[in-house]
This record gives sequence, C-alpha cells and structure tokens, in this order.
Amino acid sequence: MEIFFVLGIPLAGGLTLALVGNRNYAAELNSLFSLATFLAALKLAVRVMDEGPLLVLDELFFVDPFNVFLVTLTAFVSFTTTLFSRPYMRNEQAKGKLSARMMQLYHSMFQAFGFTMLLALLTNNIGILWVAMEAATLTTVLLVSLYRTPASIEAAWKYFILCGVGIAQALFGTILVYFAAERVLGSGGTALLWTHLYGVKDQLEPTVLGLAFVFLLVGYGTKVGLVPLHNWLPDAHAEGPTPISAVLSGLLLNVALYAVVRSKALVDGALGTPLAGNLMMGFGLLSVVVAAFFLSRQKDVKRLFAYSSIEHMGLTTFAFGMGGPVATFAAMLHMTVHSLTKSAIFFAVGHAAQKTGTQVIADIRGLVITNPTIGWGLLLGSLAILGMPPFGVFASEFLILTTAMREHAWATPFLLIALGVAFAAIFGKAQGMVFGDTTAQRLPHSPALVPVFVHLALVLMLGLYIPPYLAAWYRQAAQLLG
Amino acid sequence: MIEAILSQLFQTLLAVLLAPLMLGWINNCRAWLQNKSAPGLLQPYRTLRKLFHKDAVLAHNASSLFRMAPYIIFGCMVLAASIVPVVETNLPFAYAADAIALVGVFALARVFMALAAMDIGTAFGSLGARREMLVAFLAEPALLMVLFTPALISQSTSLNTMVATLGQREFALFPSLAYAAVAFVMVLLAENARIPIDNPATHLELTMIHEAMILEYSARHLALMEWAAAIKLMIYCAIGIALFMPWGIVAAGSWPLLPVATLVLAAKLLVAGGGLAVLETVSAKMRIFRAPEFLGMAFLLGVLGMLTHFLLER
Amino acid sequence: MSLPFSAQLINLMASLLLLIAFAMLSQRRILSLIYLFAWQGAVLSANTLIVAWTTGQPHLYYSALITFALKVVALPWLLHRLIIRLNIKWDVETLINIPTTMLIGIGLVIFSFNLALPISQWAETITRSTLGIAIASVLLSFLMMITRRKAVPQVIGFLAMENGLFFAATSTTYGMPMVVELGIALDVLVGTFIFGIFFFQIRETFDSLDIRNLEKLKED
Amino acid sequence: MPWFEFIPLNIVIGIILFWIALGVAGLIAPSNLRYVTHALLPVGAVAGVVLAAAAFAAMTQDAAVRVLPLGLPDLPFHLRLDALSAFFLAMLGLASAGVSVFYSGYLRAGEDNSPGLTCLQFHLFLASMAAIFVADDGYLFMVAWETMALSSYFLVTSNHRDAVTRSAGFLYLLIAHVGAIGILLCFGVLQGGGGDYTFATMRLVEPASQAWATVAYLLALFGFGAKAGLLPLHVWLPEAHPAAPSPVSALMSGVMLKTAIYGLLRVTFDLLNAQVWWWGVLTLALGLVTALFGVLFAAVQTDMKRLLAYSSIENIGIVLIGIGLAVTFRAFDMHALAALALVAALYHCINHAFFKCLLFLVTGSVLHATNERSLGRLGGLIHSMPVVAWLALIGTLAIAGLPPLNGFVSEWLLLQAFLLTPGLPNSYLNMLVPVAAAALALTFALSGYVMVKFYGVVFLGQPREEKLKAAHDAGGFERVGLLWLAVGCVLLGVLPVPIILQLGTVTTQLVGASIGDSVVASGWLFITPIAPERASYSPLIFLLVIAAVVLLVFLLVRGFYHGRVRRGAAWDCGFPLQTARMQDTAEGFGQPIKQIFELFFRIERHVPTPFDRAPYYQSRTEDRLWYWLYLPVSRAAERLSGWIGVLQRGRIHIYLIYSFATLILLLAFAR
Repeated sequence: MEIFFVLGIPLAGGLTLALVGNRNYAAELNSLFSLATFLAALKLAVRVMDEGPLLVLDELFFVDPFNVFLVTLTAFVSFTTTLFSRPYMRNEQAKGKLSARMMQLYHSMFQAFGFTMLLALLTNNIGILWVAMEAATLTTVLLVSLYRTPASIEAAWKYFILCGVGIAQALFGTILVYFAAERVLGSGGTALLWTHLYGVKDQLEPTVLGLAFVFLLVGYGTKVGLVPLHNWLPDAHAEGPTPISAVLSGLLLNVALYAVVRSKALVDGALGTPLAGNLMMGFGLLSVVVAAFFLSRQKDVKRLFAYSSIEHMGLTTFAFGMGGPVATFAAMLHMTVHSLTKSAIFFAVGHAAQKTGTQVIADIRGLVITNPTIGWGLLLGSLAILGMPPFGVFASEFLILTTAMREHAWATPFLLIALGVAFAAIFGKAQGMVFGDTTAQRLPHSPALVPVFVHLALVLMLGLYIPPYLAAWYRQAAQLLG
Repeated sequence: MIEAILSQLFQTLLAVLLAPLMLGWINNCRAWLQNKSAPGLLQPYRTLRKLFHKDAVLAHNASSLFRMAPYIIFGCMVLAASIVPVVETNLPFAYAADAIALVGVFALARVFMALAAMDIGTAFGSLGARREMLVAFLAEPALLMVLFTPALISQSTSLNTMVATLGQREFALFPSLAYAAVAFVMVLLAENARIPIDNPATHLELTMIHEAMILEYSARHLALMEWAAAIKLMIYCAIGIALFMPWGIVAAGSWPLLPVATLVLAAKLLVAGGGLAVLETVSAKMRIFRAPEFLGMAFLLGVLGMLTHFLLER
Repeated sequence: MSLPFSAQLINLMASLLLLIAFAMLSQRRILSLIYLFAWQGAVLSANTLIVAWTTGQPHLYYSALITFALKVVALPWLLHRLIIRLNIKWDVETLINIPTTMLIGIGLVIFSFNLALPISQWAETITRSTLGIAIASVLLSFLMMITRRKAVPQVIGFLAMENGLFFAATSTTYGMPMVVELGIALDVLVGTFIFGIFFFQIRETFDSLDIRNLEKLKED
Repeated sequence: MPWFEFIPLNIVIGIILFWIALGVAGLIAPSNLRYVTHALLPVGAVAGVVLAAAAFAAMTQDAAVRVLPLGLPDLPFHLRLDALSAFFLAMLGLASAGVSVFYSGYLRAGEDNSPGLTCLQFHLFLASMAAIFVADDGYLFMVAWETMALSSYFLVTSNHRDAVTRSAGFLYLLIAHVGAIGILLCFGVLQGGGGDYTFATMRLVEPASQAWATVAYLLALFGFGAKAGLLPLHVWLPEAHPAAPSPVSALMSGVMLKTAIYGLLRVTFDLLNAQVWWWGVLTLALGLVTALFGVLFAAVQTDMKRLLAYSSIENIGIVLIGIGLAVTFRAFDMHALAALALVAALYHCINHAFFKCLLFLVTGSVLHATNERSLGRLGGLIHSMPVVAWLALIGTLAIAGLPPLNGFVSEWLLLQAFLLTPGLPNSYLNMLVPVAAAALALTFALSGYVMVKFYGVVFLGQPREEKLKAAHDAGGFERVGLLWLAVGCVLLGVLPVPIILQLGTVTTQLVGASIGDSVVASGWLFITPIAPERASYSPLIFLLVIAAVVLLVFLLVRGFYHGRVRRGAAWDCGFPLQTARMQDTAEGFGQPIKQIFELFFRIERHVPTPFDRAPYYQSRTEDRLWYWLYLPVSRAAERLSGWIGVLQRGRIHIYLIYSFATLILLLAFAR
C-alpha cells in the first residue's frame, strides 16, 4: 500500500506544482510533498524490513532491502534538498535570475524527477526501469538549462544528447535480455521482471547476456558518469541550479548505478564468469584515476565537486565489481554516505556561491570569517568526502581499500595515487576558500544550514556507529547481490 | 670500604694537585726546546695563588650562569679525575661512569664553558664558543671511536675492565690500538687547546679558541678555569697511558704497591709531557678551517681502528 | 534456401531499413533527412505489421499503429514545422567527408553481422537474421550523430537510433510488452518536444543551430 | 563482565571520554577565556596525570580487553591495554599534563581561533592520541589516527590568516593522509579476511609469503614514517611545527611523533608474524640518515621553532636506529640484546617527550614575551626572564645528551647496544656497525653544538633588540608547566633504573626478553645492561659528586680567600664600540656546519661586491630533497592532469566518439 503513496505523492506533487508552482507558497508545498514521500518511504522500509521483500500489482512493483534503502535515501535527500532550495531559489528569483514561470517549471519538474527515480527503483520491470531512467533525463534536462545562459544551454544539450544516446544503448541491452529470457520464460510480461529473471538466471543464454551487459553498462554507465562516458556530468552539475546539482550527484547517479548492479547480479548468474565484475572494476578504477587528475585543474567549485562525484561513483562501481559480502556492503555504505555528503557539500557551495556571487574558486576566500556556518560546513564536508575519519566515507573507503589490497592488490597503487591526488586537489582548494583573510564584509544573515549539518551529522554517525537496523539492511542487500 | 674511599681520595687528590705541575713541566720542556729561559716548574701554582687572591671583576652583563660555570667545570674535571684509573683500578667511583660517561663529563664541562663565554655577549667570547663547539663536535665522536676500540677488545666500556684486560694480557700487537693511539693523540691536542689546533700561549684574540672563551674571567674564576684545564690535560694523558701503556697500574687498596705505581705514573707523565712539548714545538698552528680536516682525520683513524679490529682480531 | 514468404518480406524490410540508414548517413539536406526518417518509420511499421500478421500477436498491431502515428506522422511533421520556423534547410558539410563515413559504415555493418551471428544461430524466431541489421542500423545512426554539425540532424540521428532499437525489438522478440512500448513511445514523444524547445533556446541564444557554438565548456 | 570495573583500561576509556567532554564543554562559552584557561585546561591536565597513573598501574598487569558497541557492525571498537600501550599512555599523560597547564597560561584572547574552539580541538587531539594507544582493531586505530591528524591540523592552522601557516597545514595534512592510506593498506595485508580487522586475528594470521610480509612491513614503515618525519617524508615537520601555537608544537613533537613509533612497534613486533633481518638494517640506515640530516639542518636554522622541529627529526631518527637494531637482533634470536636496543629506543621516546615539550613551551614563553621567533633578534633573555631561562637550561642540557640528565641515559644505552653488535652472526653487519656507531656519535656531538647555539643565542649575551629588555617572565601557569617537565627531565636522568625495570614488561611482551634482572644486578643505583664489569653508569652518584665538589670548592674558596666581586665593562679588545649586533649570530653558528657539510644543503648566497650601491648579504639554506623529490612529483602530477585535460575539449562529437569507441571495444571484447 505504502508503495502507492511513495510513487503517487511525488506524481501528484508534480502535477499540482505544474499548476501552482509559481505561487509564493510553492516552495513550502514542494517541501511538504517531499516530506510526505519521505514518510511513506520510511513506512515502506519498515514494512519491508519486517515482512521481507514484497511484490504488488501483479508483480509490477517489488521491494527488497536493496532498493528500499535507496528509496528511503532518495526520498530523504530530495526532502532536505527542498528545504535547502526554498531560500536558495527564492534568492535566485530575488536576484532576477529566474522568472515565476521558471519557478513553476522548477518545482513541478523537481517532483517529477523524484517520481521517476522512485519508479526506476521500485519497478520490477526492466523495461519500465529504462523508461523511468529516460524520463529522469527528460525531467532534469530543462532544469539544467533553467538559467537560459549560453553555458547552461550548452550543458543541457550535452547532457541530453549524451545521456539520450547512452540510454538508447541501455534499451538495446534490455531488448537483448528480454530476447534471451523469452526463450526461458515464454513471451509476455514475465520475461522482463527482475523477480522472474533472477529465478532463471542460470538458464539464460550466456552470449546474449554478455552482449546485453555491455549495452546496459555503456547505457546506464553513462548516467553513472563512468569515464569515458562521463563528459556530460561536470557541465550539467556546474551550470544547473545548485539543488539540481545536489540531487543529480546525490541521487541520479545512485539510481543509475542501481540499474547496473542489478544487471550485474543477473549476468553473473548467467555467465558464471567474472566478466561483468571485471568490466565494472576496470571502469571504476579508470574513473577514479582520471577524475582524480581532473580534480586538480578545476577552477569552478561545482565542477570540482562534480568530478569528485565521478571519482566516488568509480570507487563504488569498483567495489561492486569486486563483489563479495564485505565489498558489496562497503559499496552500499559508500553510496549512502556519498549522496549524503555530496548533497551537503553542494548546499554549502550553493550558499557560498550565492553569497560571494561567483563560482570561481580563486575568488572565494575566508568563508569562516565572513560566514562561519557555511565555511565550516564546506570544510567539514570536503574533509568528509575526502575520506577523513570519523566521517562515514572513511568507513566505506577503509573496507574497500583493505579488501582490494587483499584480493586485487594490483589495483591498490592506482587507488593510492588517485586518492592522494584527489586529496591534494580538493583539500587545497577547499582550504583556500574556507580559510584565509578576506576583504569581504561579514554578511548580514547567514542562511540556516540545517540540511548541511543534518547530513554531516548523519555521515559522522555512520562513521562511528551504524545502527543494527541499517546494518541488517545492508547485509540482506549484500546477500541479495550474491 | 674505607680503604676503597681512601684510595679513591688519594688518586683524585693526586690527579687534581699534580695537574698544574704537569702543566709546568710541559711549559718547561717547551721553553728548553725553544731555547727560552724556563719559568720554573711551580709557576702554574704561583699563578693560581695570585689569581685566588685578586678581586673578581665581572662584566656588567654577566649573569649568575657566568659565575657558576667555573665551579661546575672544575667539578666535572674532578669527577673525571676520580673515574679514570690514573694509578689504581677498581675505584668505587669508577662504576659510576664508564668510558662513554667520561666523554659525557668532558662534554658537560665544555658546554658550560661555551655558554659562559657567550654570556657576556662580546664578539670574541661568542666567537671562541663557536670555535670550541666546532672543534668539539668532531673531537668528541673521535674520542668515542678511540675508546670503542679497546672497549671492543675488552668487551666492555668500563675503564676498569679495559685497563685490566689490556694490562694483564700477555704482550700482543693490536694494530687497531695503534690506529686508536694516533687518533687519541690528535684528539688530545685538540681537546686541550694545544698546537696545532689552538695556541695556549697566544694573545691575539682572533686566533684564540680556549683563551677567547675565558677572556672575561678573572681572579678565582679564572684560576678555577685554568686549573680545570690543567686537570683535563692531566686526565687525558692518564687515559692515554691507561689505554696504550697500561703496565703498572695497581688495583685499588693495594697500598704497598702504590708508591711504585705512582712513580711509574710520574715517569710516564714526564715522557708524555716531553712528547707533547716536542709535538708543539715542531708543528705550527693551523687555520681554524683546517681543524675540521685534522679532526676528521682523527675520527677516521678511530673508525679504521674499529674496522681493523673486526677484520684482523676476531 | 527456401524461407517462408513472410520471412523474406521481413528480410526485405530489414535491408530497406539498412539502405535508408545509409542514405541518411550520406544525406546533407535536412529536409530530405526528415523524409528519409519518415520512410524509415513507414518501413518499421510495415515490418511490425508483417510480424504481427505472421505471428498473430495482437499487441503488435497496436505497436505498428503507434509506430505509424508517431514516427511517420507526428515526428516528421513536428520536425518539418520546426525547420520551417527556424528556416534551416541545409546542413553544412559533415565533419568527416561522406565517402569515408560510408566506408566506416560498411565496416560497422560487417562488425555487427559478426556480432549477431552466434545469437541468430541460437535464436529461432523467423526474423532472427535481422538482428545484425538492427545492430548495424543503431550503430549507423550513432555514426551519423557523430558526423553531423548541426543540432537538427543530430536529433534525427538520435530518433533513427530509436527506430533501429524498435526494429531490433520487434524483429528479435516480436516486440516488448505493451506497457514498455507505450512508455518508450511516450519518452520519444516528450523527448522530441524537448528537443524542439531546445532548438528555439539555442537559436535565440546563439542565433544559429551550429553546434560549434556549444563548445565553450571544456578543460583549458 | 559488568559494565564498569575499576580497572586501568576502563579508567583510560573514561579519560578519553572525559577529554572529549571537556572539548565539547569548551563550545558552551566559546569566547569566554577565563572559563577555558582557568577551568577546562587545568582539569584536562589533572586528567592527564590520572591517565598516567592508570597506565603505570597497567604496565604490571596483563593485557585487558574491552569491546565498545561502536564502529562497524561486524567490527565494533576493540580496545586493549597492554604493557606497550600503557607505556605510551603514561608518556602521553605526563607530557600532556605539563602542556595543558602551560596552555592555560599561554592562551590569549583575540589570538587565532576562539578559546572554546581551540579547547575542543586540543582535547580532541589528546583523546585521539590516547585512543590510538588502546585501539585493538584496524578500524578504530585508523579512525583515531586520522582524527589525531585532523585535530592537530586545525590547531596548526588556527592562525589561518597567514598564508604560510595555511600552506604548512596543507602540506602536513596531505602527507599525513597519504601515510594513513599506506597504513590502511598495511592493515589490508595483515587482515584476517572476511572483514575481520581485529589485531587479535592479525596476531594469528600467518603472512601469505615472505614477499607479502615485506610488503606489509614496508607499507608500515612508509605510513608511520610519514607521521614520524622519517626521511624523505619529513618535509611537513619543519613547516607545521613553527606554524602551530607553541603548546601544540610541543605536543605534536613530543607525543604525536611517538604515536608513529608506537604504530611501527605494534606492527613490527606484535602483529606481523615474520622476521627478516634486513628490515632492521633498512630501518637502522634510514634512522641514521634521518638523525644526521635532522641535526645538520637544525644547526643552520635561524628560527628557533624550526630549529627544534629539525631536532625532533633527529631524535626520531635516533629512536628508529634503536628499533632497527632491535629488529635485527630479534631476527637473529638474540632476544636480550633486542630488549636492550628496544629499551634504549623507548627510553629515548619518553625523554624526547619531556625535553622537547619543555623546549617548545619555552619558545612559547619567549614568543609571547618578545613576539620574536627569529634567533637573529633575540638574546640576553636570561636577565629579563630568569625562570624560563634556567628551566630552559635543563631542557637544553638534557636534549644535548649530557650527563646526568635524561638524554644521556638513552644515548648511553643505545651506544651500549651498538657495542654489543659484534655478537651478530653476519660479518657484513659487523662491518657496518662501526660506521653506524660513528655516525651516531657524530649526531650526538652535533646535537650538543645545536643546543649551545640555541640556548646561547636566545638567552645569553646582550639583547640584540632594544625591546627585549622589556620582556616579561612567564606567568604562574606557564611556570608550573615548565617546571613539571623540567623535573621530569631531571628525574628520568637521575633515577633511570625504576623506569628501565618498568620497560622490562614492554620488552618481554615485544621480544620475549627483558634486561630488568641484569639491570638490578648491582642495585637500583647503577644501570648495568649486561653485567657490572661490562658497563655501568650511575647518574645519581655522578650528580652528587659534581654537586659535592662544587659546594666544597665554593666553600674552600670563600673560606681561604674571599668572595669579593667588582663590576666593570667587558674587555673590548681595543675596539672602541662594541654593540650587541657584533655578537656571534645564529647565522654565524651555522656557517661552519654549512662549510663542512656543504653537500647536504642547497645554499643560495648573495655576497655584496665592493661596488654595490646598497650592499646586503643574504643566504638561504634549503632542503635538497624538496627539489629532488617533491617538486618533480608535483610537476609530474600537473603535467599528467594537463594531458588528461585534453580528453575534455568541449566538442560533443568527440564525446560521442568516446561512447561509440567504448561500445565497439567492449562488444568486441565481450564476444
């Protein structure tokens, strides 16, 4: 039952806001819908944890620990994002950057985007999954070009074309899977349902699934932002409004990765060879290294952290690729902490950029003096994302690195170098922005950064104490993925 | 127990009291060798007495450290004198410090002297202190190396055991000891501010090392400094003797043999003093920056001594 | 060899599709690109009809209908209006000159046939041999997107890729379930609308649809 | 086990939590100075003493273990308090007590961060170090380790308005982080697999092969070396220490560097089930180079805190020499000798903790009194701040390794260990030993040189600046802190035997032997590592004799002659005016070293010619390694990122080609 709320509320929200999104209470309404969604998601999660996986609406939707934790995460982060975006977007509007119609578009699309992601997570049908993923692109692409600046339009165009093309490959992959499954499950709906596919995964034709996985990996991998398919990501993050950057980084990438991981679980069963895992490890490692070296040359804050997202997605992909209970556990933990931390950072960055009126790193100085909350938020966030204990990111990196050292020692030198370079790059720039003397006056009112510190607090907690509930959650999910 | 204490006192006093005499003897030898009229053996004593009687003049800037230093330095030297087996081994105090600690004592004294020299804050005092430390940081490890060679031979760093093993052993040639001996002489010259490193008789500030450091001292402080220097020289000779010609040193408490030992010592000291005088006469003082080379050589010889020990004697 | 008539028809359609794909690859005029695109759609829906008729699967009729409505009528009309409004009929010369593109295209076709071979042997649909063509047409439209400099042809290439996929779906698996078909169709429609919006945005910001204006965001 | 027993481990945990609580309490009234300085910091100092007491109690008991319901689900925080941890905890407690008290006198309003924030960071720093010493699983260890790095980083950059400070902090945290990754990978090798990172398991796991064991050891050496300032990973040290507030530099130098030593010992002797003799030789060699390098650079510094920082590098090198010897001895199953070398190393650790903290605090007092860090502008402070000067003298003599103070004890033990190496069955090693011993001796002598320079230039002579005459002496809290540490130096120097006996338990735990029994062979008065006739040293007698003689001579002189004193001008050697600027400077002191050891330094001199309009002399001495290692690496990284940047030229066609090529390649690969 909750499932309908989880999906229905954002949908309804999207439609309502499409009508009233330009009113000045729209932002509150937006938060309200997201809150409701989040509560429903919680309820759903509790139920799943108690009663185990469930299938509804003749198997159209299914919920198991793996996706329900992502559902909750998604709902939560989009809720906090709405909290952040309320003052942020208002300021943008006040600055005259955005018209009322834009706000309308923004609000309704935000909800719609949430809906698509939840749909992608909850659906049992790989076809619908694809549809939802494509829809996610469609809903965000106009938001990326919201400001109508040449740069933003260019970014949106690239985003659209590259993701569109990528997703098209994913569709081909889906077709191939269906093609293979049909032989076993017979034509008709069931051949597209995860639940059934997993049941027969060892009978599926290996050659077909091998090809299928390649298409799926290239397709959804584009959305995950794996190098060399990542090129849309930094532009889209840098040019879109900050709340969108936050949800893109924090959520969309996760959902795409979710699709890849699901497919991997399927393909592994069929192939019996570590092909899928190796591919993912390869892509992951490449992404980590390349992104790390990109980091050191960034001049734009949001671009900087966009690349860091690529790096972390690479790390997560690498971990999933390694497989095994520890690595998978670590990977899921990393998904969680990354989306929490990264969105928090984007909140802080957004405020900083708004206050200083620039996204150029070199022009932002001494935030702790002008604006302590933002400054500390940004600094702690950067340190957290760099894997500094006691923040949670460290926990997952610890598990990933140690496991890699044990099972794939060849990869560790690259990881060592990449993490070192990434640290030098991000930390050097963050320090420069946060510390130092500044001519800027202390700003009259520093924004309430509740979401930032809520997220950081959560991440901190995950570093020191993972609630048994959550742990059980991860474990079951890890089991699910074999 | 009492005997031990007595013999300890005897040796210590012997060393402390005879030190100026030794100095006098060296000066005399040098005077003779250089066709000068000798000041007389007891001249150092007269000087000391005169100095003790004078009123001390302190620079305005002198701190209490400056006034303490002479006493501490003197104390160090006395301690050294009571550690080193000059005439007797197995002295009670000897266990309080071994060869390494002995080097430590000298270092302590030197540091205080250098600090005292810097205390006044005149150009020459600090310059002297710097030069002294420069000489020291090369001489000190060299001395350690010299001491390590016999330490390795006798499997011990305690001077007693060293002297005992070296003394009681049947006559055997130790090439390593030869190296050590040469190195030791060089260190001795450097540490006691003799030519070719320093000239005790100079009165040109720019060339001084030791003299420059005690430039500000007068009266009793100066006396103690001079005396300490004399004791130091004495001890060095004693160490050399104990290590490289250890025959005739008796165990503590054997009173009947004591006079003999003392005479033997006296004889050796005479020889050593003469030798020193000769060395100082035939060689000339070097520029200050030749000193590192000189001491580096000594250092090297010390290490070579140890190496040869490992190569040939095991 | 004697294939059933329907299979021959399907193969004919497939080869037509491939032919059109090549034609699009070599076409410089935008207007005729759109016509070609419409033709592709027509072939596609015809193919779907044939498959539906031979296999007697009702939902394929619907999807054939949708295809026709969407890809033969709606989208071409939409695009046509767009380029009339934006009055751009000509594409400037492509990135890589046409013959080279053709050669690469042929290479791709060989590659995809080899790729499809093991699968086709394993499959037993009457349309199995067309999988290779499906892959080929997808890759060809991909190539087309790469080589075009203006926005509109790129989009057409994108849609053509969609067609290829659709073809693959119908020919290899007798079509996806209805839900998915509808979803995909919806996405394509919306996508095209958004593309339309973009054309105007790009146009009014850069007063030209040349993608060379969209090369500012880069690492320097 | 009941939730709380009154055993040392629980007390230690309690102290850790208490410190954290104190830190948080600082945030209640962040800007209230008196609240922080007169309430929180002194209480923290008391906690330190308690910690030390608990640790001492623990050294005699056998290891206690406790698991906290925190950390990763499969890996709750494991804590363990054994002799090794206890020793380092004691060191931390004692040193931190002194520093905390000093800090409460040192902290000023308006400087750097708000007092409350500083208080938080400071106590987090202390707590994390304590946590490192009791951590018993890889995760907790790493968490504590990085927390320590982080908190100290914030303390270092507390004056972040200064660009130099910022870059120093950046360099520090960067190297710390890379080192941490090294340690992490080391744990990755040692782990039991299946997410089991407890030390208990690591102790049992046999390394897969000799090669893997070596990898683990080298990773540990790299990781911990980066924190300890082992060459060539030392560059952050002389930058970070001067930048930090003096009490922080004191803790970083005195205690934090020892956490690295602790970690190395823990891994090498406890967790890693393998012994290879050349590990020891490698460590020994690195230690020697580090020590010599450190002392040489200390000799040419003109900033008093930099000088002390380099001297820290030297002392760490000395400790590593001891560890290297121990590893080698143990590899040849000469456990007693390994114990001796280890005792020397550990004793030097605690010595260094005391005298280095003392000296850094002294620089703090001087800094506050004069606002000068440059040796070229100090001097003559013994007149204006006598208390600090005399306490500093103790530290100076101690660090210079002079008897009867504590520095000498460890040096003595270390040289003894060297003199015993002839027992080694490997002739090459026997050849190396004299050279190593020589280098060590040279290091000791040079440290004497450095310290005379330090003390003489700062406290003696005439004030080089007018304002120095107005310098005020340290305040009450500061004096207490200094006194505490100075007394520590003296006691450690004069009564070493009890501590060496305590160390027996540590060495027994690590190398299965102790020199305790032979030490007490001839009473508590004498240290006799092996046997009285082999070597013996009694600092107490040493001190008493000197004191007695001094007293006696003083009385005699006074008795027989007189104590009359007149004051007069200093002898000017015929130079009419002698100004304070004519004293020998720090530069001057460094000059001979530069000349003799020229190849170590990278010297840029500007010497004026007679024809200069505005003649000036300038000489910059830099670290060659910086130019040989660090700059090339960073340049390489830049170049690489330059190349990679080419990937993203902004052309969508190119991007499509990437996707296309990837697809084709993968398809070709997947068939």
